[in-house]
Amino acid sequence: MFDKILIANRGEIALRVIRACREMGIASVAVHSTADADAMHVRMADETICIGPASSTDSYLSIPAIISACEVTGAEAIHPGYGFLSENARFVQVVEDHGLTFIGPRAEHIRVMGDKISAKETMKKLGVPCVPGSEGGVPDLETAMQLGAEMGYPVIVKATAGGGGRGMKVAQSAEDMQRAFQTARAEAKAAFGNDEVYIEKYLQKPRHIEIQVFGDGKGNAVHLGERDCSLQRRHQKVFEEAPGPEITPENRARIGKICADAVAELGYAGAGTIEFLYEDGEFYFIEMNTRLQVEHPVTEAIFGVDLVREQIRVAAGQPLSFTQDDLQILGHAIEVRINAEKLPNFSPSPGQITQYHAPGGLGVRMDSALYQGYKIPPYYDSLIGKLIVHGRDRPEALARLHRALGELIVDGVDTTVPLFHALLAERDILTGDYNIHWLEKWLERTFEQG
Amino acid sequence: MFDKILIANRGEIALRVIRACREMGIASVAVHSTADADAMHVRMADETICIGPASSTDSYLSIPAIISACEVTGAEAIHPGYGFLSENARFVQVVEDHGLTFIGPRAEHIRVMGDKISAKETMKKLGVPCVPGSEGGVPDLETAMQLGAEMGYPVIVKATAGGGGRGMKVAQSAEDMQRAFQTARAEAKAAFGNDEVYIEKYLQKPRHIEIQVFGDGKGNAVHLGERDCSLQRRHQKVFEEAPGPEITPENRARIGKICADAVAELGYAGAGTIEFLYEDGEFYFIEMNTRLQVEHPVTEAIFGVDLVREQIRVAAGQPLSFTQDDLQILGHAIEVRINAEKLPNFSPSPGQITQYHAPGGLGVRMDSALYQGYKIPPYYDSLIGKLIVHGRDRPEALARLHRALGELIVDGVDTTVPLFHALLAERDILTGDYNIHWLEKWLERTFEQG
Amino acid sequence: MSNDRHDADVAFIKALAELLRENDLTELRVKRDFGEDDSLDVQVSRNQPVAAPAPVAAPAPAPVAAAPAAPAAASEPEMPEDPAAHPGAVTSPMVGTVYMQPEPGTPSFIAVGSTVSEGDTLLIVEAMKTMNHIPAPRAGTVKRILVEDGAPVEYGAPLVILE
Amino acid sequence: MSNDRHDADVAFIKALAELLRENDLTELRVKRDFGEDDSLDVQVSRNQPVAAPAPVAAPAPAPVAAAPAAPAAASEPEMPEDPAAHPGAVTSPMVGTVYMQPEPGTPSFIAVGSTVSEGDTLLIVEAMKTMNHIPAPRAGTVKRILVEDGAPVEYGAPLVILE
Repeated sequence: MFDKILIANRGEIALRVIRACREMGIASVAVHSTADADAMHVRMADETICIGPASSTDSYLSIPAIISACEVTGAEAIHPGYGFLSENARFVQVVEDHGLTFIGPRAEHIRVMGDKISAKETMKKLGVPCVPGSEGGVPDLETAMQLGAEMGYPVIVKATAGGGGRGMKVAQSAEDMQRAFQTARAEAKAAFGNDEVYIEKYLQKPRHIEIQVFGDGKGNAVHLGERDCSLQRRHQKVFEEAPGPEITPENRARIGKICADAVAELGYAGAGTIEFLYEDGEFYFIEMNTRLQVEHPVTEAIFGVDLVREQIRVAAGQPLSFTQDDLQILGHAIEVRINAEKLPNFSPSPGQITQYHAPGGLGVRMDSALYQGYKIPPYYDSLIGKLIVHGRDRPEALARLHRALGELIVDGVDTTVPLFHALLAERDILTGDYNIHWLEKWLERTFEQG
Repeated sequence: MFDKILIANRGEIALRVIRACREMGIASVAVHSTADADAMHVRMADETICIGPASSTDSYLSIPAIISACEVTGAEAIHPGYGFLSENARFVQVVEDHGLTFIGPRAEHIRVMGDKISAKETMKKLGVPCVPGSEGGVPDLETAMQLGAEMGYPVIVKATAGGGGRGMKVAQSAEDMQRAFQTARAEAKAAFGNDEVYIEKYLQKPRHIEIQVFGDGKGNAVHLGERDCSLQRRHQKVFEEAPGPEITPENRARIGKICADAVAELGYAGAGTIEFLYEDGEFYFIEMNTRLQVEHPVTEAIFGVDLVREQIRVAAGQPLSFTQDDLQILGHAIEVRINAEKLPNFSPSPGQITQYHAPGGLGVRMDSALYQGYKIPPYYDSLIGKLIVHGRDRPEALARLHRALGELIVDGVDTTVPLFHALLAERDILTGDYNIHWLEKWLERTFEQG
Repeated sequence: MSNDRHDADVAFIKALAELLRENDLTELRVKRDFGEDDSLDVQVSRNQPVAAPAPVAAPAPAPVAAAPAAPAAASEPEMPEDPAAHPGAVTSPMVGTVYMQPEPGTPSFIAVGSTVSEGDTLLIVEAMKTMNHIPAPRAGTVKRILVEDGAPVEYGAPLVILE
Repeated sequence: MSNDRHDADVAFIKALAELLRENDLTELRVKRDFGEDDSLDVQVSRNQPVAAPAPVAAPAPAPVAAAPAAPAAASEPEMPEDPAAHPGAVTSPMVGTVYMQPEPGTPSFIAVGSTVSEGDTLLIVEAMKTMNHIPAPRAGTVKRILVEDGAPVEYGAPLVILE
């Protein structure tokens, strides 16, 4: 096992890793920019080192600075957290070239999954379901009808040369196909001078469902069920839960096994997340994140495991500390992301925290780098805390979330807390009846009228 | 279900109850003394009412003040917390006479268990194991030998008229009995003018093991395993864990069933704790606490249930929300009591909290009524917080405790935190090899030499 | 002369510092001109409302307002004067319900302007079905009545101001 | 006369200093003009020691001292002067290891008292196996060398004072 780990990150995720290190008896090194000299991760680490100016390009994103910090402090391994250098294959290569260990997958897996096309091809080969499509141009209506029948309606006809919605038509049924196909072609011809179109399955109200996987790098892998992260604003997740309100045990077992098998086959090492669109019991691959996710605590809550500890174990060449059979879901967990942002526009709200009081009690976890008096610098992400609640079932978790949000005090800056108070008054949230479009529509409705 | 509950308590346990109320959608009324006007439970409740001066006799212990506070606020039920009026049978009677509901057992059960002799008699009748003894004077050596053989050595021979250690002799074995019996008699004669002696099983290094029980008041009951609370200083618990390091699943199932059956037979309602001395696989009844215990969160952690919610359900006439089969132990939990006390004498240390920062992250629960700037009044208990950690196993829980203690910041007053840092460096604590005498001896050793 | 001035200044600042400490203030700003207009400009701050984590009261799972949570601190409207601090205040010795008359339908014990002797009943506080007569602690005139018939009162709540 | 004033001022400042200590203040600001208008401007602050949650560094499960955790705040010994703030300080543009000589066994680039021209190498900071020559930003004399050969330096750490 490592004696010393350097954390190439800041904020709550740096704290998260320091906590795991401390519980494992591993010394931690916090790197920081000049703007973060007073940050909580700097206060909490065993060693700290300033690696550059406020700009993250020259500090948290600077590969030479981080490698050099490792050399200077004698750290043997680097935990990248999420964001910053966590999915940078070149960084992983440099880390390895310097005889250090990257706590995460191998560079090749990051590279393959970092490219949408190679990721999709790889997953398809591994048996992971993708959005069905024509794989190239569809020459005539007859082929189009045949494809429609195969993949099931609705389908979308898109211009191969297209973009921006033009030359894009939805066929709701076989009867509708002729109109859609011909209109799309005509529009494509007019807009792009090329009437070639292709066809894909059209998802109307999909959910964002992601499967947490873990590989040991030696051909073994498990899955830790799903998270439903459909509540997004501009592709930013704000509210995540596990298990997913609409996922049945059968669907979980089926897609989970597919994902775990794929990851095992790849020889993947460490934590990964395979993201899907989900509709009507079917999963459609979007992308794979080859790192720890912001929302990993909901998975930790329902399985009672420490994913960061597991990442470190695997990176050190140890086996996973659990088998698939050990992983039984217990209860329900929800995470909300507390951002220093001002509603309704979610504009960043940096500044000094004049008062901070974390919620406590049963089933409440607060991951935050805040403290009373801390000044949130304007240079980085606006995420200032994650409130995670765990209950025996979804209603209990919701009630606990409501209770804990009421206890939380973050004064001095605007936060997204009022958003969650408001969401908890929404019937769709209470019943779990939402999809990836829900939040945007709700925000529009709520703030346009207000 | 109740619409409004009054909490006849203060500090962290008042917060605990307010949290459960809030999660159940029940309004909470905090009562407080003039000294507690700024207390956290007052800030957190939906309604507050000042019921008397600083002295708890005239406030938190004043039955008329509390009943009157109920009448004035329209609260329908009273949660007593622990301490104060929680085991006062007369209070329960007055509450019921006023048409209010006491969230706890019936007055008769509190009365029976409040008296050591009636408690022991009742438990014996219900099949709960007590310390074996001669039940009165032992006339001669022959009877003594017979009793010794029955209950197993060592046994203790005690003067019936005795006290203070005189006329008290331990027989380690049958061979030793003659000496012990005769010496005890002679000493008893000389000291008290009465040579009658009785014999009891002698426990050398017992553990304090307590079984959490829950009755629905209608003849059904379950047990929630044990807590090991052997680490005590002057009969005050300081460190509690569940499950007990020495308790086997078989022993747990056996004593648990005995306790649940006893409580069911009594028709007991709500939470209760049956306390035992434990040695060599055997349990010996000490007393029953007819209320929620300070250390209930360790049980909540390993079973994933909310005991206060359950108390409220049962008081409202609802059934228990779990069956015995639902109650499966998951992992290991430890609680340490953070007191405002100065080591090594544990002298009370009231004063203002200049800085407070609760530990966070996975598996950490902080139940505390502290906040930055709060002034701990000198009138009440010195317990200012409970840090509870939960891990997959005991080593993980210990590592987490260590980590969380390092994160906790309570400045401005002395606390017992350094005690726990020191305990975590002790081999016996890490292996779980301790008994009810361990802490006192360790404190003597550590602070005498220092 | 300047010595006098210094001593006076020191005394003045000392008083301010004590004020600061005693009142948990974090800032006190005084601007004073000893000119012809002899002006004084005082600013008293309590920037760090340290003693006031006031969580949002939120009985779940009732609907929650979309509006931001009520500001935690500085929310208590400061009363222009605290009647309980009035030297003539008679406060409630118990929590209970106030009755102004001996029986429903009968006249009140007192009215504003009434003259009372020591020991005269001012009003009744009912607690646990017991009618507790609250006597005047001394003779005087009822200046203000601070509670209404049937109102609940806390321990220590001001009932009447007697002068 | 100005002597009197001076003595008085000293007494005044001494009194303020005592006030500061006795009342746990952190700031006291006095502005006074002894002109015709003789104005006074006082500011007294008492910052809560807000910005210092310094958790106990505690690598588990190593033995822990029985002694109370190190005081969280006010623990950093204040340097009499901060070399980084010195106007002549040359700071490290990167994190790395300092070497004073071009090669092991050769003389150091500089010594205290050396005169350097702009662009002369002062020392080397090694980062990622790369030897980065740190040039003098301007001509001057080396007043102090703040790092030792082989020592690790952070970004922004003062290396040399050049005057």
